[in-house]
Amino acid sequence: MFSLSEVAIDRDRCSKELADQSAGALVSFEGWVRDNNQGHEVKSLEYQVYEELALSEGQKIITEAKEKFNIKDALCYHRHGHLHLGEIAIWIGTTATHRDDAYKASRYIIDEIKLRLPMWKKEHYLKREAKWVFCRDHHTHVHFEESDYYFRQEKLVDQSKLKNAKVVVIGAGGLGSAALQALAGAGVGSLSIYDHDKVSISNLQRQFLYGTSDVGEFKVDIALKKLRELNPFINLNAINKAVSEENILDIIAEGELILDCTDNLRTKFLIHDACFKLSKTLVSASIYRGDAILRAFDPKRSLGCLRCQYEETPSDSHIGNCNDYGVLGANVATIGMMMSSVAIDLLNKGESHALENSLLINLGELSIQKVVNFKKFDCPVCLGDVEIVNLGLEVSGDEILDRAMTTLDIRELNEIEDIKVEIEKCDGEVALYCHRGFRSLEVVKGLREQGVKRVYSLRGGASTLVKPTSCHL
Amino acid sequence: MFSLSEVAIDRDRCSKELADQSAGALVSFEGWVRDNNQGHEVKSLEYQVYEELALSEGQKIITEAKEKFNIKDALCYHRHGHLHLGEIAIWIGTTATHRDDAYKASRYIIDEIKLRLPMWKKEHYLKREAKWVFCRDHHTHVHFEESDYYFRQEKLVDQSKLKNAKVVVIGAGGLGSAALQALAGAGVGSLSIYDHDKVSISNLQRQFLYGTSDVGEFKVDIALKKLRELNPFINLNAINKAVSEENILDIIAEGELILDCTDNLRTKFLIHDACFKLSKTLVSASIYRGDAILRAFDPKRSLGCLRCQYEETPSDSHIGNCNDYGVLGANVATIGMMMSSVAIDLLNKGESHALENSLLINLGELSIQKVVNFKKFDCPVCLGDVEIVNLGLEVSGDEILDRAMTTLDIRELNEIEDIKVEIEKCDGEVALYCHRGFRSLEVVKGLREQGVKRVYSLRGGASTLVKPTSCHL
Amino acid sequence: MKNISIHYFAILREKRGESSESLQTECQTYRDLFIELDKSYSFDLPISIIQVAVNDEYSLMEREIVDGDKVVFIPPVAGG
Amino acid sequence: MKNISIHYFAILREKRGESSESLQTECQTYRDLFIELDKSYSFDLPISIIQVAVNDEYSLMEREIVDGDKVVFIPPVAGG
Repeated sequence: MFSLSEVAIDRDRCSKELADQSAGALVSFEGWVRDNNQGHEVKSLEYQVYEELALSEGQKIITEAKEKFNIKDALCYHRHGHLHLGEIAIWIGTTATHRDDAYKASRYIIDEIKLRLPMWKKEHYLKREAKWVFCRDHHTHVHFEESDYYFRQEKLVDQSKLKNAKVVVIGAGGLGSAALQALAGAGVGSLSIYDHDKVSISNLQRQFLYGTSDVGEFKVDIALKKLRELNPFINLNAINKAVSEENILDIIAEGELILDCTDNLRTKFLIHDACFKLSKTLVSASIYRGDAILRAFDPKRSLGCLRCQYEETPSDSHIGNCNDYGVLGANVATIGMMMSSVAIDLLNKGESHALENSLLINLGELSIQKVVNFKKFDCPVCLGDVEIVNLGLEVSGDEILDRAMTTLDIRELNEIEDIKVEIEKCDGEVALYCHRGFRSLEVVKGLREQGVKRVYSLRGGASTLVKPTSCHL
Repeated sequence: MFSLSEVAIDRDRCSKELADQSAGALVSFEGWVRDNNQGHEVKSLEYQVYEELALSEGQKIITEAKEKFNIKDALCYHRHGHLHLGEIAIWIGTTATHRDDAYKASRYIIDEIKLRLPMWKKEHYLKREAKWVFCRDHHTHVHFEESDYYFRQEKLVDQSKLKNAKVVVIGAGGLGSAALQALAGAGVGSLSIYDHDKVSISNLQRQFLYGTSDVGEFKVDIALKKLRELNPFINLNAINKAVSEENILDIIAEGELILDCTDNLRTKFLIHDACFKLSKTLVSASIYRGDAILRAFDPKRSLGCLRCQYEETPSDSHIGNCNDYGVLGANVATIGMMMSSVAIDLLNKGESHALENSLLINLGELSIQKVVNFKKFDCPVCLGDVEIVNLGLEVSGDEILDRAMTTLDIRELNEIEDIKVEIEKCDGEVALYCHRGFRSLEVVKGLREQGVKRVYSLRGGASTLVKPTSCHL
Repeated sequence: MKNISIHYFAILREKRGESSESLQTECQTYRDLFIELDKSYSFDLPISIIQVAVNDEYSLMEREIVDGDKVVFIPPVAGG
Repeated sequence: MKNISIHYFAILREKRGESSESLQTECQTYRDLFIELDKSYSFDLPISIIQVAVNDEYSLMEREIVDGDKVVFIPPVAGG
């Protein structure tokens, strides 16, 4: 319940309204009238509200908090009228079985109220004239103007182009943390963020969106909070989801420009192929210690794609179990920031030197080498002629290793029912293989239609089953 | 204060103990006795404590919270004895100027208490026998290990070298925000930060340490808070002070490596000269739109200095009133991150390609050009032979314009008392000039000894008074 | 005998132990050259996923080596 | 007549309107050349604070121009 009150708030009465023997925690927040603000001594305060609007918006916030967090109840009283020093201006109480939910809901409600409630405050100062301020978040009653925010870049970019831009950033790790800060700061109007990891302690040395108190939380949740605090003038959309063959086209379709900030080749090729299929601009980077490759692709121009440049698509198992190679925050953030420079140039001018070239960046030697991309003229991917869905049904020999799949030879199994029996005996994901990979693909399609989800077909058949390579240094 | 109580806790009395007219927020947490636990219906509870141990550990937690967070006060009452359903088992209140600190401190205290307080709980159930349980919470509050934090860089750097390093970062703006994140994340053991600005709304698009709720606060205060949250294992020292001729040597003396992240030539040359005088390694960068120059200097090696490369020391008035040139966050943060890459290489290996070369970085063309530095063999600055103090007494004609000083011709004024009378009539800083600049320097020295602070001597005398140049594009 | 300069990128640099080198070679193509280098330095990566850039352009491994070429061998990089 | 390539850095590039250019010149030194360019493009900066890099090395403005030189003019930059 959200209420407005013209008389002093009684904290004990409020708390008792929330009494509940099944609750284990009450978190209450009280906003007090301070004797100073931004260096000026304050005597007293006057709050003025649009009652109807405030009541409906306040109630909405309480309802949202109940939906978002596992709480028993939430209550908020907001004072208006004339308040003296030390008086309670707002009281918020949240109850829950466990304290974590109570804290989070409490924080949510006060943050949203400060942001959304239509409320004016008149501060009576000791030494200067009283002043009405519109209460925009927190202690700073600054009236933020969008044009003030972008003042320092108004000669460099066409702000309306950035404001109208829709960018999808996949991966909110080392590259993503940096790139997201810069894209949000630049004012990209719509920013979608995909990640499915939680913040861990070993992330913090390089993923500067996160701090120690965020450990254990989902990255997208924290990223959303931090970026909203960084720039209130953009639309943010943070989704806790791993990209896959099944959802990649929908995800890519959301944006006009995609930033690939992921850390594995499987996902990188998936994003790349989907961008070419849907003709979306792509900025992609990868880093190994102090060395990075930065590339941009615009499928609308015939400048070649990543697959043009490889005889064979490299897989994560080729570059080994080298997740322990190590990376410095300074290096990965430099590259993430450069990705956003490239993205902003592409949004603003449609041009970047990263379009026709791959940039080999060596942060140890502080050098950038440009290598002109190679284009195969019959490359099906360049032509957008790639079947993403099949990517979801088929796997390569390397992927079988990467994903520790069980393999099942179906050359002697003629009946689909017999195959199902064999699959039942296997744990985890199962890769079916036949001689050439054609029949196994058909079988997998059939099984998927019957609802069997964890089956794949080995692309190319039995002869492509591979042994692991390693890259121990 | 941490207390134990055998009688019911009175929330209103507790809250009033924390009353403080300078505080703007009170967050209180109440732990209630629930009617069920892990599926069993609970009738009542009995808490048993080791009083002495609990009191000292509880007080320690409160003290830690006060050190870690910017709070006014913190109070905790813990019940023991027999408690009924719905009773308050623990009450924690934290007050602060701003709510963020109050929430964080509150959360810290309850998490630590649940983890560390020696406390047994006997649950009286409805349907089974009473049971003593040692109160250990789910580890929502992770205890971080330093080695886990640096896990991803252990193969790249000698962490002990970084841990023992002392770095001074001057300027916490665009370059500084980025560089500080990376240096803190890398684990530079002692990081001193100097700045004297407040966060403004137009900073946010590029200074990613700050957010909308920090507008109006001193940058160093926010930087300290954000970096402490980023890495709890380093010593941070944030000083709200402008560097000047008077304090630069003391500031430089604090570190072995200095990062110049300032934005004006006057300060840049001051830092540079002081580093050569005290033989400290310097990493310096400047940016103009998408173009930046990055340089490192090690005065211990004879590789030349910045003054070797100029016929005349350029001043801020030469490059004009061009504060409106604009800068993108993506660009300035890229350079700030590169500065920290260079700094980490210097701390770790004592080497960087930025030592002998100036790096001309063009983020539009995505290129880095290395220009070998030029060394004058008789350069006094290279030899550390520069009088920083005189820099504080003398100004150039350009500086007079930059600093909007009043000028005072003392050629006709023979008595120091007459000069003092004239100075009294002037506002702000006053530059005295004579024919050649020798007598005015002596007069300024004399006046300074008499406590007149705002006087300077025009180096070179009357003929060097200049007209402003402009750089309108 | 052709004189060329070779640069190594990322993990190849670490395996080689040098950032770059000048070399005299009688190999016909970059494929031959890479196979020869692999024998000395055990790059432990299939040649099919190595990119080669000759004089600042991506090229096919079959490209004929010409005296004075500047070549970079580039392994896949995936970190983020 | 000597053929040289000139690159402009930062604000000089904006004043010139080009990132680089090839030029034929009869100037003896880089000082002469800069003064001549300044006449065409009004750089509006004193030559005493302009740095010149010739063939990737900082040089004095008095350096004699040699055919084939690659030169960059660099103004002071101060933003941060």
